[in-house]
Amino acid sequence: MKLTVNGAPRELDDATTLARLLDDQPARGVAAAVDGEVVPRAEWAGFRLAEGQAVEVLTAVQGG
Amino acid sequence: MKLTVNGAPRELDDATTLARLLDDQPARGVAAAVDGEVVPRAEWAGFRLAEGQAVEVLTAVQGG
Amino acid sequence: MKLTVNGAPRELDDATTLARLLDDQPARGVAAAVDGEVVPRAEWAGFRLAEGQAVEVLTAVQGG
Amino acid sequence: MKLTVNGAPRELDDATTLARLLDDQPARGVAAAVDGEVVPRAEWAGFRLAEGQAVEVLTAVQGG
Amino acid sequence: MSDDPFVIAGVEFPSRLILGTGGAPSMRVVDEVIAASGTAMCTVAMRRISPGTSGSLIDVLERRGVRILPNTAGCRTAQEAVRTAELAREALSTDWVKLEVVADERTLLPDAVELLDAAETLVAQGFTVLPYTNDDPVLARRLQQAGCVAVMPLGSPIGSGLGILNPHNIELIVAEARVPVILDAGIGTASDAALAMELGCAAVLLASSVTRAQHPAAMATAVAAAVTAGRLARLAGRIPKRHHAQASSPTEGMAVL
Amino acid sequence: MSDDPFVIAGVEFPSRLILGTGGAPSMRVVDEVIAASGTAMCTVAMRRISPGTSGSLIDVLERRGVRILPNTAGCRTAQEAVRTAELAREALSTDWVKLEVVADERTLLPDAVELLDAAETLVAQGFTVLPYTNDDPVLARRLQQAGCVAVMPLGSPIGSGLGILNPHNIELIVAEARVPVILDAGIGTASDAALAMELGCAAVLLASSVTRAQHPAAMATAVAAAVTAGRLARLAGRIPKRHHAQASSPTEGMAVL
Amino acid sequence: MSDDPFVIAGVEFPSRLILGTGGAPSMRVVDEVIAASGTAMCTVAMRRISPGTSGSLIDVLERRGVRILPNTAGCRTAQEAVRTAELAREALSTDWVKLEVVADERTLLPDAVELLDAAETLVAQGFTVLPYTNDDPVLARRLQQAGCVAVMPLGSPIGSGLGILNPHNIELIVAEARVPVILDAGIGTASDAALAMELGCAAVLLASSVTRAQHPAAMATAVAAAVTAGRLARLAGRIPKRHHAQASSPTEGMAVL
Amino acid sequence: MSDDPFVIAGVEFPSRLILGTGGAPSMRVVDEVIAASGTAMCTVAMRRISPGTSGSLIDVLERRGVRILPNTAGCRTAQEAVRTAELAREALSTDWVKLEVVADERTLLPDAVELLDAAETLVAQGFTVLPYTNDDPVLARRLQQAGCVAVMPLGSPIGSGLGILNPHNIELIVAEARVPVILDAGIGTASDAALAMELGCAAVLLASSVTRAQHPAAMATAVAAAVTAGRLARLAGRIPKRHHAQASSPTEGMAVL
Repeated sequence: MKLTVNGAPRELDDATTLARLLDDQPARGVAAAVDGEVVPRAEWAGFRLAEGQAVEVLTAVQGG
Repeated sequence: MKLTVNGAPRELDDATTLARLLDDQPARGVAAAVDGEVVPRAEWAGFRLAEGQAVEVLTAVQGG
Repeated sequence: MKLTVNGAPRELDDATTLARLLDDQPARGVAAAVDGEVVPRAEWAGFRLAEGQAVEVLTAVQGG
Repeated sequence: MKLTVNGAPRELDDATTLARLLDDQPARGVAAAVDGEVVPRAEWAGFRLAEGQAVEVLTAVQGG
Repeated sequence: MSDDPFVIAGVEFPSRLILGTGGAPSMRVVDEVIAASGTAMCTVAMRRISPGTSGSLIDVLERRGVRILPNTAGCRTAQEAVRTAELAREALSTDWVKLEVVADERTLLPDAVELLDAAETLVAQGFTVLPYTNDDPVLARRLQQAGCVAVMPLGSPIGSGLGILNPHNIELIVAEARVPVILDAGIGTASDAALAMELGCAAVLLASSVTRAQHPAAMATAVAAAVTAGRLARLAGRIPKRHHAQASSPTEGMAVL
Repeated sequence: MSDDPFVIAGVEFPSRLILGTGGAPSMRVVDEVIAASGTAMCTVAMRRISPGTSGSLIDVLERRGVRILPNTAGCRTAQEAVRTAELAREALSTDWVKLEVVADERTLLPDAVELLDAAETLVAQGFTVLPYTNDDPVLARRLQQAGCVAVMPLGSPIGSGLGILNPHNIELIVAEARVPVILDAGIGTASDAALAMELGCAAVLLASSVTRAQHPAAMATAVAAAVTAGRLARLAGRIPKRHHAQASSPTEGMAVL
Repeated sequence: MSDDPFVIAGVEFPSRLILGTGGAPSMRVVDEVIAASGTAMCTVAMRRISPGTSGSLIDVLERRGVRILPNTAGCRTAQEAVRTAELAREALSTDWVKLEVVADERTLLPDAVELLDAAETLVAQGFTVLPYTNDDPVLARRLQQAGCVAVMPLGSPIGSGLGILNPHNIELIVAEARVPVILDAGIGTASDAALAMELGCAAVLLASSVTRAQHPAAMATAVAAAVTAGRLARLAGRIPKRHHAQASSPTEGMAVL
Repeated sequence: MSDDPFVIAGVEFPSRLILGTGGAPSMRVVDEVIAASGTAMCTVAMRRISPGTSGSLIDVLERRGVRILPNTAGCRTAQEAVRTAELAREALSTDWVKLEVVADERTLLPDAVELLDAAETLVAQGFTVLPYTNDDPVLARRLQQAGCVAVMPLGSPIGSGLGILNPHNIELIVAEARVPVILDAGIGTASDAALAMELGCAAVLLASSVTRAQHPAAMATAVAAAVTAGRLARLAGRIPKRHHAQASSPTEGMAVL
């Protein structure tokens, strides 16, 4: 299925979970939203992504 | 019937019209509102006041 | 004889008068000094210049 | 003899020395002038005051 | 330079000074300052009519041929301001309004939220809205987007005479404005009015600095001249500021004396 | 208000703006700015005559009927300044002189010691001395004691356009002056000129701000209006500055809407 | 004087300087300026994670033991800001947020309407909100009424280094504030930070003035000392401003020399 | 940064704050402010000794190990100042002197002519002269040429607390100074002291702002911190002032929310 991750198109196996998509992310300092809604880390494992969704994965960077 | 005119209580005959109440007002530079709603001068004659209404009669004064 | 006029060397006949030196100057708005001393216009005719003197001839120009 | 000390008239025995006049002064932080001239402390003992002289005795005080 | 019309909502005004009538000790002084200032538009407030109230103010303004601009001074909410504007329109037969929605009596500063709300409502009702605002460039932008025909930022609090406390903000407002920017409130004296125009304002609105001056008519003449001076200076293109000096007399041709 | 003569050394001037002719790109511009400014006195510098030098400057000034005030611009010592003044008196038949003795070409700031020395010498020789000075109230006082008929403190360095950097000093000078205080140097635009007058100066002397503006004649009109505005504002008695606001519309009589 | 705790929302901070980490050329510099400034709270921004992104920033902040204050920099609407705050809370396990809702990238000025909307929403969601606002006293008041635990008015535009353009507004905000007022944005150098504290601010938040200085660590030390100096000066009770001089040496006891 | 010695006439001082002892309500306060400020040099005045006069002031200064700098406060002529300096040298065994020659008691402004005259005389007599001067760059230059080891321009009148009225002049003085420039007089609070250092002054001399503050010791600590802050900020290289904003958070990497 096709999704958008941080603005870039991504091709993923159907029913990939958010945990799977983000398993290479650091254990902390990261948060994700799907179609604008925050998905708590605890729910990543059970959160199945669907065709056309937009995933945003953010972390803290230097800022004023 | 009892009304309030510019914040002061007034005792008026039943069914007094706005025109009657304001007949001593100058022909111009004055506007009136009943319970917050502006009543165009053209409608004063036909506008019957009712118990408890609040009439505000304004004019232009020096202002910054 | 050699003199300096407005900073430039000048060769003049001996005993040239200031009037002679300045005869091409406008009738007004001009003043002259010889070796720093002002020479009133009235005295130009009788003022004989001498070897080595420095003559300054000034006029009014735009100024703040 | 009559002198002025710090602006006030004083009656002193003739030929009083500056040292005598100032013997009650602290050993340090003080300087004196007679008629405007500073008299180094070393010279106080030998400095004979004369009729009409003005003696100024200064010290350090709080100042900006 | 010669042709420099001042236009608000399609109406051209011969003077870039708008005069508030408040604070004048008498109607005679109102009349004098209007004449001395050469203004073409004056503000008035709407208040409860009282037996004493003579219509003389309107008479004076009409005799002087100045446009009347009613304000909503004293209103604290959008609703009060809108209704006051409606009454003013009915009483004075004008849909122009100087919109004021202040937050409190001590600062008399505009309340951004209520002001914007009132502006949108009044524009929707067909009013020609000139809002008294603070010096926030963003609020000025939003008021224009709401359809206001001018923006009138303060220089400093009403009646304070503190002049223009933040020229930088006025410059930012002017830089992006698509409607006339009118400096409103805070002017204390002539140089403040001149500065406002030099910053690029299209006009100045003031009351207290003239009406409460020791000699109102003289000050009216003064600020009028200052507005003209500031506008001309803006158009004339001032010299740049230089850290060091630059001689205004020739440096060559010096005599040796 | 109507009667407010501006007098220097017994001579009354119809304008409180004194114009320097330096910096103007052409004699035509000199002519235009004199006309536009309405000035009654212009400064000129004394320089070596050159073949090219036409007498047209003096012609222009005389045609416009303005008084000519020669300066000693560029002089670094009292002696240079005194001799330059003597030559100016001989050339222009006037014993009035704008006395300038500057310390260097970068700042063009007055040298207090040489300036005072030159002033004393010139006054003793019968000159009518108008010294260009810094904004030191003490030097201004000494120049008056020396017999100068006016004191002309700078607002900021010549040609800098920085305006009046230290209004407090100008106020101190004005407060104790027994001769006219003329703000000389630093004016950049109209509001600066208005401020100078509001601080109590009797007049303003400027050159670069007008002659080097993008549109000299327009700026001349602007500063002239500003000088008038500032003078009138001074006489009109401005409102005091207040930390808080003061309503210009009545606080009573509000309708309940 | 000795006991002068700085408390936000019940949390006491040992330093009145809050440091933004933006603009630092390297993580090493971030580390150095935190150490040099002695700050106890630093802001961070939330951005899309990129392969390169190391978690080192958080590591540095945690090693230094400073509280992390995520901001919503770059957000233009209340919705964006609220969602960014939610993500920050999830990522950083903090419900504190420096709320920024700006109107455009050129001025980076707060949008009053969106800001207030976002503040109300976040407070309702249990966030501890510290809003970056303009210097409008009325908006500051509304933000407090909305439940913000501090108000953070700008001195001038972010990164401009123009200092505090309108001290009068900051004084008005401080005068009625019931929560800490933190001067945020515009600080250019140490004296600006000291002035902010003298005006009554409880703290100063700055980034560019330190991170973009030629020598960041030295400037961090400088502004930290300035904040301390300004706070102490505020508490010490400064002398009043006097128009005239007052001798600091005795006027009596002068010798006649 | 670490190595930034402050040296006057070959003598290095550990503090860039010079403290005047005038105005302190008691000797205990003098002692406290010296300790709190960390100053290494204090000024004293010379006055007629009176029976009451205890030597305690000198005792306090010596116990604190600060250098004593006698002044010639109150002197109106070069002769008075020279003789006062001679008496100070005799009484305090120092040839250092803070030279003050003021024109009057209301402004306490320096008299340029008498000051320069006195400076030349004292230098010729072997004194180490630190003149209190106005902010005229030309006079500052002449005082250096006369052999003064520092120049001490005022920020504003003594005891006025008006701060630095003309920063531009201080910058001009600093730009060409070959000796330390010490801001003397006018400091009202910490930010003024920081600004003086940022303008490039080598040190600050103040009295009233500390001794007459409501809490002298606290203000002494404050101004000392401000002097350090301002000096460090000067050396750290501040960011330039920008008309527009510059983001301190990344503009890229924004999420779409």
